Amino acid sequence: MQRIGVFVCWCGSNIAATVDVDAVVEAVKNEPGVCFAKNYQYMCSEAGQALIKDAIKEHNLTGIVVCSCSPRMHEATFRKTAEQAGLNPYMVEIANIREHCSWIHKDMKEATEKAVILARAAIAKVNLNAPLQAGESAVTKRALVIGGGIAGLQSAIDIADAGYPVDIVEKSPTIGGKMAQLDKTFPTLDCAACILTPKMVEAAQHPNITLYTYSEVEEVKGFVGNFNVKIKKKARFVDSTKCTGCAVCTAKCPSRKGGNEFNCNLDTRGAVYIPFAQAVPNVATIDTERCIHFKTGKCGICQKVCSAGAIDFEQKDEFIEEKYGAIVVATGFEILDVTKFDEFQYTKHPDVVTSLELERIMNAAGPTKGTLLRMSNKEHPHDIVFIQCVGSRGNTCRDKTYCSKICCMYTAKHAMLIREKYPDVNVHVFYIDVRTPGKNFDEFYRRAVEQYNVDYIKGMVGKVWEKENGRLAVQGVDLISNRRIMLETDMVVLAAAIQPSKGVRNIATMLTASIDTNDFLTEAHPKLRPVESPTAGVFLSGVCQGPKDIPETVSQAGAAAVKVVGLLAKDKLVTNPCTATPNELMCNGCSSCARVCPYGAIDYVEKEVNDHGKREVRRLATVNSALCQGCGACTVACPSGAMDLKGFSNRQIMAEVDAICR
Amino acid sequence: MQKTAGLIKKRALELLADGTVTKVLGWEEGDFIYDVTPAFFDKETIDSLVFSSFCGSNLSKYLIKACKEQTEGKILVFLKPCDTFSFNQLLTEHRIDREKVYVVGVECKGMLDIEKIKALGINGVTKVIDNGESLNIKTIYGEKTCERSEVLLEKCTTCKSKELVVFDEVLGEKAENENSQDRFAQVAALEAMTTEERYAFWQGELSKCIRCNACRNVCPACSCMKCVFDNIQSGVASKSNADTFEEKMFHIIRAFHVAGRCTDCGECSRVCPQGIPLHLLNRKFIKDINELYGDYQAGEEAGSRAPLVNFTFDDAEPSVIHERGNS
Amino acid sequence: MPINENKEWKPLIVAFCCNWCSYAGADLAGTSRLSYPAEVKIIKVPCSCRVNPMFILKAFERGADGVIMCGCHPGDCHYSTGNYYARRRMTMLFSMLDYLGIDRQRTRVEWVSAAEGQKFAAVMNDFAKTITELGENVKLGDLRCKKQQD
Amino acid sequence: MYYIEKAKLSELFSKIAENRSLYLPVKKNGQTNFAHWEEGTEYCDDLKTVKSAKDHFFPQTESLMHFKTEGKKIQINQDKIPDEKTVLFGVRGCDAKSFKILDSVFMSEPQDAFYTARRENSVVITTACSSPDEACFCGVFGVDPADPKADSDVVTWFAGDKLYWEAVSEKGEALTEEIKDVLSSSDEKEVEEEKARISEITKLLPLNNMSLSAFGGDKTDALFNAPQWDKLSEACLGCGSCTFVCPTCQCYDVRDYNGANGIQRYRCWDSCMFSDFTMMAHGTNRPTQKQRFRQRFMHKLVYFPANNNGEFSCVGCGRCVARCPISMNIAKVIKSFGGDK
Repeated sequence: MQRIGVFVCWCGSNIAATVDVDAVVEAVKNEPGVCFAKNYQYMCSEAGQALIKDAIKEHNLTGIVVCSCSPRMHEATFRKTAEQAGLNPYMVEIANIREHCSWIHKDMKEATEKAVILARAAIAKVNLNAPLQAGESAVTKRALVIGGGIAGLQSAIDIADAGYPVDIVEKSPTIGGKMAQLDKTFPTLDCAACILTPKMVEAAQHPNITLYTYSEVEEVKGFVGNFNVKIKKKARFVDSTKCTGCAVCTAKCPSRKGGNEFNCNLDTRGAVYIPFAQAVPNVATIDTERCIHFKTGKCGICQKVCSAGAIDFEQKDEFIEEKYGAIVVATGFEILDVTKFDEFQYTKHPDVVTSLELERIMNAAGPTKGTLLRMSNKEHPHDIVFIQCVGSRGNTCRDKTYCSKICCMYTAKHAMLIREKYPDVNVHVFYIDVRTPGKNFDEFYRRAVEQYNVDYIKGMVGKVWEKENGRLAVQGVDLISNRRIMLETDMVVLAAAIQPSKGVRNIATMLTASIDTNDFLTEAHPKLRPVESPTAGVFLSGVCQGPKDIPETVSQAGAAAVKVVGLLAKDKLVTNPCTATPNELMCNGCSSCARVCPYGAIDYVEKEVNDHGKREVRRLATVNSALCQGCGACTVACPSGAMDLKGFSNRQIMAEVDAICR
Repeated sequence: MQKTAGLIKKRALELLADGTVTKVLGWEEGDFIYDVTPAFFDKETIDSLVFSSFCGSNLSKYLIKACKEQTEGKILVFLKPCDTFSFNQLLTEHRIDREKVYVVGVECKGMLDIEKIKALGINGVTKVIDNGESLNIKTIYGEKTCERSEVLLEKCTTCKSKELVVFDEVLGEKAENENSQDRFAQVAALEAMTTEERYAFWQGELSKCIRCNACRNVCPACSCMKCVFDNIQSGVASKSNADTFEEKMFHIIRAFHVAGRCTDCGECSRVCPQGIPLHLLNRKFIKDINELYGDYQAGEEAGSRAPLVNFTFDDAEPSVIHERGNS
Repeated sequence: MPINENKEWKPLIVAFCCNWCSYAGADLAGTSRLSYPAEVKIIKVPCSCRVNPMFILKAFERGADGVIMCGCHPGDCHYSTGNYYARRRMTMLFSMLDYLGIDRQRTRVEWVSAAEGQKFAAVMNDFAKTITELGENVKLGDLRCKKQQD
Repeated sequence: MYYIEKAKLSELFSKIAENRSLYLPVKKNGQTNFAHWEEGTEYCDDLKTVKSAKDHFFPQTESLMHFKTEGKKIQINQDKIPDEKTVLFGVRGCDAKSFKILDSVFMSEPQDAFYTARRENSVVITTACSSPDEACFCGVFGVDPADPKADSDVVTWFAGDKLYWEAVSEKGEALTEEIKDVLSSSDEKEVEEEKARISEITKLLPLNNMSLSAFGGDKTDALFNAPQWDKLSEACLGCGSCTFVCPTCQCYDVRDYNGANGIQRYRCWDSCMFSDFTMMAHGTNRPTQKQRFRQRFMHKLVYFPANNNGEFSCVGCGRCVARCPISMNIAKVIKSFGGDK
């Protein structure tokens, strides 16, 4: 029989205002096993914890129940408290009488009754708890960064600087990510390439960093400290050790019809290509879908012109398997497909562009060599209309519900740059709200309005159509003057929402990291653990976690790196003691459990057992407790109930059911 | 039938004699023709090995224990087509050792049910002669006849297959599976009822349960070292049903535990002393699995992955239960 | 429990919630002060795949009027595949209960993420309403667990 | 000797049911079993009920007492001893004999209050077994299916279009007195003819001539280690169907059920064939199915007679022969020890 102490927290008035804490104490005193019960204002406070420790010692408690806030909040706190008083930390159960009771019920009688029942369930469970010992596992001192944009690069460089080897896996032929496509950055207006390319080079040359570009993560197994990752290095059909990046092949390639992704398909590139001049690695890649050789077996011009003999049509995908202790996800974002927003004529009129396309148009390496031109006739525009929140902050199925965060600032940047360079161009911005929280952000925006006379119109655009003169008509509302307005313009720029990269879902599944309904990766805690995923050993960097600008991305990348370094600095990790464990005498050896185990933690051995004096060799399941994460899938797959989960055993859960249904 | 019986005995003798097998698992004759008992035979006892239209019992489960005890040589087992599915399923679950068993598949045209004969009012049965189409029945009250098709075991009226899915050799003449009725017709009929009608039906049937555990103990899928219902630690252990809930609990959990593993051998219904149509529980799961997750026949292929230890990303949501049905 | 004259009958509802999504969703409902009936009592399990059909039947045995299981959305399972197995298991179990003539509305599965406090409260309100309308569960419970009338 | 026309049976039943609860064979869901008679219930003349009549005195489960906790105090409430006045109609001779065997278990000291009360409150009306089955062997245990006077209060015969009625005990006389209005007096001619007919049939029963010479209270040493048990038990599934349909099996388990109303202590049938029978902390004392199988038959044919003046604990009703999933039964056991000689 356990000796159980029950500690009821008032949480100030958070609990005590709705739950009669005295009544709860009285009610639980007669529960089986309970030999001490007390309430206190703040159990999590030093004094509250001291109260628990004293009670444990004084009453020789073997288990405690704390009726308080969610276990997600303070379970760890009270486990530590118990441990300090000499009690096994797994002899602690929390009855969640705040989030699940006092905060959602108003009637005191009702809430008190429920609190008593929740306490009873926790008591029933703790009656069956057994001390658990956490195991240990080694840490592989190597990190993997998925994504080679600014987020991934910064995390990798910081980890590498701390002395740990890092591998970056980037799916495209070069690192650099979206930032490489940007022209200038707000609010300082410095050139994106100027600040990014040194980082790219630094990563490439860092002795602790290995780049796997044009590569993808194929498979992730294992767990924190011990991930086994399979990386696919896609065939470039160019030997990167020989290629000098001279770009002769890319110039001579006769297949030139396909769009150039780097320039948002506003111009074209060859089938063999280097995405942009500063690409790292500066190595050509053959796009087999466009290459004449791959389609017809003929051509081969690139092979002929390559003096380094780097072209290799026979190259195969290569697979690399590597062990990592930690993984940083920095998969970034992409622009929302705006074809669904056809009231803005995006698919019909070339002068309707997204902001990223405008970024390329304004860039010296872009399709117009940096001159602002209408894409329809390559003429100088006189009026430009910006439409904000396209696909952001909406509530229809084509919209994202969230604010993409960066659009207000980059639109101000675009407007300002255009007015600076081409003072003759009139710039109008249709906005819902202008959001500028950030250092020097509001000043930047006000400069656009006040100094550059950008016409900000509060209101949304209803539709855009092409006029007979080839210009565009924009119909919108000005909510301030409360009138409909009609503008004639040469270009329309859509501030399209940003969304997580498509591949993130697949990566999240492989990593068993959770994603939210918008496919952003979920952090372990929105406030207190913002760069960790709930899956131990997986960290988040950049926009894959939520919209953010470059400085925020870089700081999060650094934070993620610190977390990784903190993890890799450990020699041993404490493993979750709530693992599955088979009862040898009951195991049938049927393999059902192994089939549902997501971690491959279950193996079979032929072992002699002594079944009440009868000795025989049986096929038995064994659980590798370092691999087991304690999901419990096996426990239900097992018909005999031989497989049980420590800390959440069949009996414990059924005892809770019994206690609740009483 | 007579001919097959002769072949079986001859073959058993040959295989024992040439050392292919060291013992034989078959059926032993009883006092009446219908009361054959599963038994192991050796050279000395093989004389009492029989095969008749009353050899409905599925011998595969006996191999679990027999394989454990078999140290040298093989065990000869006679399996009817439906029994071979159970054998495969046991192989899948590593309960038996293929290397230790010599499977002689026996073709089958459906086994007979003495209960059905008696239900026709034919009492005092001492002998049944199977003429292939009709039966000559000797009783202490005189001679009677009946059609073979009238008195097939329930499981044989809805035979799932006449294919032997695993064997080392085959004896007898292959039968056609032509008269078999739709295996899921009874389940569908129940599904078509209203909730209240279904409740009344099952309440009536399950309340007959005396918890003798014959269904469980005969079931080749119910081969746990220790059943949850016998395990006082499991929280659901029970003996005789003290409440109608316990009947339901036992039968639901039993059906759930064998879901996706049950080969539909029909033994549960055959052995139930209370005549509860237990196969209709298992078949409901089989029907659901086929409809929701694609056709799957447990035991058809050794090593296949059972539907409940499998999934696809776009499986039906549990709310599908709310969406279908008529009431 | 028969309707007591001076006390309105209230159902007993057991909710099994996975630790990572639905329990956190319930926490969020609490943090957001979104109320749902006190009849709903939550039992935390590591993952929806930990929910054994025996637990659900046990709850009914003990007099629960409705049982709901909540887990991460398919694809979001913390253990990557747990809820896929849970989905098949619960579909099968609920189908069997329906087949035995137990009102199918007494059992439910909902996927609630950690961000869906609102959904959690809405689901519980709706489920409690459904169960209240259905009334006491007399078909699947052990009579010995019925509270005696005094 | 009295009689009543078969056509007027329901009059007899309602007369009996005036003051007592009447139980008789009724066909439901395709099976005949003893059931409570109410106006409109159809009597089934198939006397071979699936379950035996013992259920009436020794039900499958039975609540014994309740415990309730109040704070840290415990309150114990004894369950009420049954006081229903009952009549069992249509009991076969073999089943009637089983009551005597159960009596020697439950009504010897310490007396079982529940069983004794039910037994004392009931009147047993046997019916001569007009169509014995091939699996019947009650003769082996001294039961006369044609005239089962020995263990009943009233014996009845169906003959021609009449039911003949003869009280053979004080209880039977008293019941006859109560319901005499619906009965008419008769001679015994038709009954004698029926008895003779039944006796002729019993001679044809293939199992009815088995010899029990190998068994008896003094045969433990001779039989316990006999090699036959291996073969006999090898196919046994370890289910309890034989025990649960057996009219003389009387083992039960006592269990506690922790429900909302406190704890119920109840007893339920148990079977020595079950692997968890008499399970103890260290395990079970009969770990193999052979041991369990041997126990059941040794008990019926050796241990029970040893303690009960040579009375065997089997009545030859044939239910186990009909119900065993693998057709292993007491008849085969008796024969394998030379009983067919």
